[in-house]
Amino acid sequence: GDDNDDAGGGGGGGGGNGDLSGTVAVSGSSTVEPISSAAAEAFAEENEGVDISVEGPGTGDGFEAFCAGETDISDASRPIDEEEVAACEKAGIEFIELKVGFDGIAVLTSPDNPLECLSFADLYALIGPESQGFEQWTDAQELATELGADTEFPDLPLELTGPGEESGTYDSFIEIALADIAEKRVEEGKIKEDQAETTRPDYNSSPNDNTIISNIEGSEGSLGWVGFSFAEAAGDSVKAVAVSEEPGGECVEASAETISDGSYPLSRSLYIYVNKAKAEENKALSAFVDFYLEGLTEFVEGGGYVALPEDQVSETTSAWEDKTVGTRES
Amino acid sequence: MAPDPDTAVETRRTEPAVDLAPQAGGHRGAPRPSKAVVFETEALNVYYGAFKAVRDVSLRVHEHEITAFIGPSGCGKTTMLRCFNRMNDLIETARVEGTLSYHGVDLYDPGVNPVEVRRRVGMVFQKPNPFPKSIYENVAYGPKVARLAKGGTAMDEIVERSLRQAALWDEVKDRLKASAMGLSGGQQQRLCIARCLAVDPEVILMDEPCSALDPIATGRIEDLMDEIKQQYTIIIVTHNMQQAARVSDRTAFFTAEVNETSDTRTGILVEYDATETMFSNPGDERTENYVTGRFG
Amino acid sequence: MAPDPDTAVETRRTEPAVDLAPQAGGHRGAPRPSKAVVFETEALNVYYGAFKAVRDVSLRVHEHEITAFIGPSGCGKTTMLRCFNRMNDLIETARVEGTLSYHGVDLYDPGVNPVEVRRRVGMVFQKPNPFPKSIYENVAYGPKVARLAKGGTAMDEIVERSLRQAALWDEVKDRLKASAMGLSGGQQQRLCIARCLAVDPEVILMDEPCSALDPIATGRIEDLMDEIKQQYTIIIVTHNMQQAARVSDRTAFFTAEVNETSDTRTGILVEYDATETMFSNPGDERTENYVTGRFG
Amino acid sequence: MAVAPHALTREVVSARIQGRRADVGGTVFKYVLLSALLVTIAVLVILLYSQVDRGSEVLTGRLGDFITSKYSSLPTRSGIIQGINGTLTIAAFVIFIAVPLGVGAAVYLEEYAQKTRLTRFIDVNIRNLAGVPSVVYGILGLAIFARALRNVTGGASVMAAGITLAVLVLPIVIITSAEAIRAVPDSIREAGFGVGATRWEVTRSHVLPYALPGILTGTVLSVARALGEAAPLIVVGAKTGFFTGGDFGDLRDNFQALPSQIYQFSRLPESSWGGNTAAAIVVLLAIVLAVNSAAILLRNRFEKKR
Amino acid sequence: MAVAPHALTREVVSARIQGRRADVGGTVFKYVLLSALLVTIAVLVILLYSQVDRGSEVLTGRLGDFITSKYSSLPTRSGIIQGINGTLTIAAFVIFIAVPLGVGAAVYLEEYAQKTRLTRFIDVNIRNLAGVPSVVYGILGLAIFARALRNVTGGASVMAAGITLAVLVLPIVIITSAEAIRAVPDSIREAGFGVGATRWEVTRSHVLPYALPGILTGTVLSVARALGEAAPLIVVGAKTGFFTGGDFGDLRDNFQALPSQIYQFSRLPESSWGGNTAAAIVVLLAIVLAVNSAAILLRNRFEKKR
Ligand SMILES: Nc1ncnc2c1ncn2[C@@H]1O[C@H](COP(=O)(O)OP(=O)(O)OP(=O)(O)O)[C@@H](O)[C@H]1O
Ligand SMILES: Nc1ncnc2c1ncn2[C@@H]1O[C@H](COP(=O)(O)OP(=O)(O)OP(=O)(O)O)[C@@H](O)[C@H]1O
Ligand SMILES: [Mg+2]
Ligand SMILES: [Mg+2]
Repeated sequence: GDDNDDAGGGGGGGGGNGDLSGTVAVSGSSTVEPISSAAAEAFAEENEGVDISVEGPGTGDGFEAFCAGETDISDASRPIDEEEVAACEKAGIEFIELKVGFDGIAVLTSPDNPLECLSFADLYALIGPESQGFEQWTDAQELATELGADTEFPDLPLELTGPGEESGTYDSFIEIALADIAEKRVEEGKIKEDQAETTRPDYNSSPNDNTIISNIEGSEGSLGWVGFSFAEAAGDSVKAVAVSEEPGGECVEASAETISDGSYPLSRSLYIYVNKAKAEENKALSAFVDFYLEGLTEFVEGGGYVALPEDQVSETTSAWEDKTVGTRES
Repeated sequence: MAPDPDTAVETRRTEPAVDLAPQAGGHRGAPRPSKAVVFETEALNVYYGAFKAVRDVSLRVHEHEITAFIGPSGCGKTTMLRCFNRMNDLIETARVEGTLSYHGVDLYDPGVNPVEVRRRVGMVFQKPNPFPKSIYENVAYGPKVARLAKGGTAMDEIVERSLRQAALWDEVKDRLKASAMGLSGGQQQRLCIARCLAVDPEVILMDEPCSALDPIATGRIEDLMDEIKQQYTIIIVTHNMQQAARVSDRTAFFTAEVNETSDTRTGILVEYDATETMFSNPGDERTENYVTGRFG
Repeated sequence: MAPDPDTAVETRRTEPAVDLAPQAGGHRGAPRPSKAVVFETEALNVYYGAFKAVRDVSLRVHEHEITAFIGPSGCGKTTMLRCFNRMNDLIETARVEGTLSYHGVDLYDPGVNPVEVRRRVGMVFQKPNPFPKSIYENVAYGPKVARLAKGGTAMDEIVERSLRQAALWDEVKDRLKASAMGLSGGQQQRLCIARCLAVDPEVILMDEPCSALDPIATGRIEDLMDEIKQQYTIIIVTHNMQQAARVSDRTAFFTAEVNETSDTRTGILVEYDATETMFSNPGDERTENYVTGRFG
Repeated sequence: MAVAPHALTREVVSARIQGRRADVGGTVFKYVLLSALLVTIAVLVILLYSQVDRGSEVLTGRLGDFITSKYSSLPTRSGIIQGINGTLTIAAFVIFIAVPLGVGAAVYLEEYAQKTRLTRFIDVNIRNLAGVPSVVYGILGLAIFARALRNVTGGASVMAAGITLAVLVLPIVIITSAEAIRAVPDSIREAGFGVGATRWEVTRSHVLPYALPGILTGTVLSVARALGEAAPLIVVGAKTGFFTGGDFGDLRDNFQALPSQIYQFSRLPESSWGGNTAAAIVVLLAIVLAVNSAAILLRNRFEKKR
Repeated sequence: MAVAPHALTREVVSARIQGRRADVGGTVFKYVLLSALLVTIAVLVILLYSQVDRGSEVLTGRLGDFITSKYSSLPTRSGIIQGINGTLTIAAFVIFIAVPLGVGAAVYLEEYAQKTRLTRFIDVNIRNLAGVPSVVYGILGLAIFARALRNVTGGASVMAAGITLAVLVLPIVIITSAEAIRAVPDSIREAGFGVGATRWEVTRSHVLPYALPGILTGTVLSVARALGEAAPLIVVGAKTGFFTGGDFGDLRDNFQALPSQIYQFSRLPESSWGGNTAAAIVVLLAIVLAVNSAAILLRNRFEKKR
């Protein structure tokens, strides 16, 4: 627990334990990084003896380091996948999965684009594996119609920009928007098995969200996707398109409310994964996680994300207190 | 002040300085047929930055003659010589005051193109400075930029003629393509003479051209000078009194004068006259001491 | 072959070459008191790469004497001189064959430290090459590395004495801290002489030390040589016959021989004898032609 | 002189000239220098060896394929032709823009411009430009060449990248060229002017040939630097994922270059992509080696002529 | 000679020497050169202006704070002290490792080593090393200095990064120094040897002082390059997020450096972080400027002495 008995420790205000020492290394999703950073900064202010670092190379990179034992906590914008679980197991690393908040994925286009709403089927037709080679929006019309969509695409060149494979946002986007349709298409024999979990290969990818946004704002026929917080920070220079799960279904715009109540279809959960063995032997690490969860709502909202509802906060807290090992997602 | 217009000091001088006295003696000596004036300087002062290297030099250089500049080391002979083809332009601190005319044209007029001047007033430098290229290219370069020959046999002829004149042909004819940097000191000096002759200039300025040469080569160069003065005008700086006496028509004696106040040394023209006069019957005691070797 | 052991060619020569004949004449001339031998060369050959620049030179240089090397340009005088203090080591292509001993010690023995040699056998180069530093530093550098003085007044004295000996003191005493690169050609040459004197060597090699000097300075340098030969041994390369006759005790005449086959030129020693003999009664016709100025 | 007359016997002289003055500084120094050299060589050897070793499977197994295929998300199918094309194109931009401009500016500064306060100011600024981090050039290139001039360059194209890198190395070319030109002895210039050559003729015939080895050295350093820069390319918009195109000659198209591709490979899972990373490094090193060898050949040709 | 005797009247001469031989090449060239220079200067101005403009709020509003605070995820509180510390430390490594080693190796190669096939081989290799992409040095640094030697360097520490960058610029230091040393005229060496100096004395007293301006130029280029490299730092493990520590003197600790920090800032939302990015660039430029100015002062001091 976050015991506050040693008042003599350091001049830091609030309830820190000035005597703590050790190191805490956090890495992983760049989406979650601001949340962990905010927690780490607040924690470091009260615990000068703790060396703490937070990085955001991407969810995949984060798990690679985490399962190699190089980090204590891995930030993730998607649940850990099977391969990664296997890697951790192989290295003998047990982890505690803690859900910390929600993020939306915003689908963006230029403010000049007349389009208002896109369904998952539309997105599949524009971005999915079968869209390879489409250079005009209208090129995707036939496929979209085949999938049951009735959106009329504008007659503009299609310029796609999005995050690259190393990004959790890329994975989440496929997982949420494309995977179900792609599975059906595999069954129908329209695409091959190994294409199911991919986007079209021919789009502009960038690890830099600013580059994505600036590409989108630069041309009328642009289309792309980024984390909601980035879209929000970009303001009016780009337009967030409303999204519906089914063709003709309800078009929902991304906002804090729609994301937290689950009505915005392109929303995902954010996690931190804690190395259990290290948490047991490293006081600084466990104290940090305690501290993290205690101020969770504040940290999540400060980073521009959507906080967990009450019940889920307590789920997370109890998972931590019980040191529940393994993943409950996927 | 100076009845003989060919050798004496200009009468238009701006300042009647005390040090002019010696030059007043210039009007003795055998009168010669008056030849056209090639260079005429008037109250020429040359500075390196704030340091005045040469003061108030007024003299006339005549066509088809050899003029010798003699004087102790550091008295400004090289500095003077470099004024005649505007080589001093290339030294950033150097500055020339007074007038210097070439065939009556002010050399330092803004309209004058120094490149054209140097093309017509060739120079052999005190330290041999061949281009780091082949012997052939060293000689052929001048004619090439002056468009005297495009190459081929015409150029070969110029190169051979120039090297023969400079008494170097026999020593290098079999290695014309070898680098000039591998030549001995004296060979380099003769190469620089050949390079200068190759552009067929109107005037040749020679800064101690024989200092690194043996008597044989020296004799050849002196013969050459004597031969080509029918067509050229030559100014030669030399430390060899015999040479000056042997080859030159007129001789200018410079010396360095210690400035009382600043303790620096400025070059002045002591006396300028026909060479015979200068060596047999000089007007100034300093000249006499110098040419007869009564040092000090 | 050579009865006078001081001047004649070594009898131990390996090859009885045809070109040795002239040297056999070396035993005429006034016999002198035999002085210690400083340098002795035996069948010395010097190459630049494959080119043989000097062939089969055998001679002895004596202590407290001035030995003059004369000969036409390109005959290998500089090349020879640079063997005596192993300066040729610095030219990558240069190679020396034969023996050269200094006071009986083989100079090219692997155990010999060329640095120590050069410290004792000083050199004045053909082209003045002052360090791009102040005048003072130019002179003081040698004594500093030789640990002759640490600085201060001891060093000041060495600098002043050397500059005075080289007849440069008066001209530069007020600008000892100025750069040596701003000096005139002749001033630079005297500075290099001063620099060489400052380390107090045993032998001084001078490659045309007076070529850029006026008669006054030349006279001073000659006086200096005469004065210091009581303590030093001097070898001087000169193109000035009068100078060689005036100052030297012995004279070696080199010339360049055209090789029939390859048409290159190799330097050979024609004759080596007492200076008086060489100038009044030389044993070889080529020597006579050269010293009397009968060119060809 | 002040020293007593020398008694020079064979023994004395022999002892003197065979003695080695305690040249401790010199000897120590020599070994320090030698070890500096050895460290440097060791680095090269380690570098090459480790990369060739790691990339051996790719290099021996499917080198042809690797060099001629485009990027694919499957490590066993992925190639680097797009990176090679981009890198060669960028090198061409540097050679044809930065080298002439840079050498030209150096010649102007050293041979033509008066040494005024202004030229000194310019000189200082160029030196500062050479110190601007490459990321900053990337940001600049993105703003100017990829965005403002998108009508010319076609956006984040290889042209934009090439121009950006040309601008990046320009100051280096200028500084090293100016240094080489400054080292040309004045006596050579005087000799040229002395026979009536114009400044341009002297520059062309004497100054530049003499300075050429130095200029070539600087140029090669610059081209090599441009070949190796990843960060500014990524900022300008090198495609770090799959894309079609990237053919040689597509100046206004999407592009990839070897360094950014290596950077990208190095971020993918080591177990499956490590071989590709190493193989791509070896290919890039081979290109650098080819450029250097060409330059050294040129250099030797011109040094001989000196 | 072949030419007819000259009839040199005032008019003829005047026409001749006032005429300008058609020097079209020269004139065109001059303007080409001048524009090269202007382009270069324009780049600097645009660069500086745009960054100062974008960063003006931070630079005027909270410069002190910005320079003395650590990184924070809040753009308004974030500072760059860790980056400054890292960059200065890295510069120190480069100056104290790469410069002496590099100049030493150059002296050895140019003054001591025989010109054999081996030295030529070494020379070629050093030139090739200078062309190795910096990312590759990063990979090497990670493997050797951050991992294999972790007991010495403490892992991905500023020491590992500093040594990596020192190795990275070493070839550049060697090449530019060797070029400067090669430009020293032989007559100066001969003069030194002629008065009995050892090779080391000649090198120290004459060769190095003469070559110093050139060596300084190369050194500054190298230090500036090291100050501006981001990619190898990121590979070696510069912390790109929040971390405690990064104090000056923490050689074996986590670190950040300005270029990688700029790279990181540039990936955060432009609207809130753009000012910080620009301000950090301006600070880095100021550091580069300071290093350059110091070098130019030194350079002028030594050039005067020539
Ligand atoms: N570094 C060198 N490389 C190649 N050849 C050389 C070199 N130095 C001199 N030579 C050649 O060696 C020969 C002898 O040259 P050396 O300089 O010894 O002549 P010298 O007698 O001193 O002539 P001078 O009176 O002109 O100075 C000449 O043919 C010259 O071209
Ligand atoms: N580039 C220069 N900068 C400064 N001073 C110079 C420069 N060149 C020459 N001087 C000085 O100007 C004076 C005259 O030099 P100059 O070279 O004209 O002499 P000189 O008569 O040719 O001497 P010498 O016979 O020794 O060649 C000397 O005091 C010299 O130190
Ligand atoms: Mg002179
Ligand atoms: Mg010589």
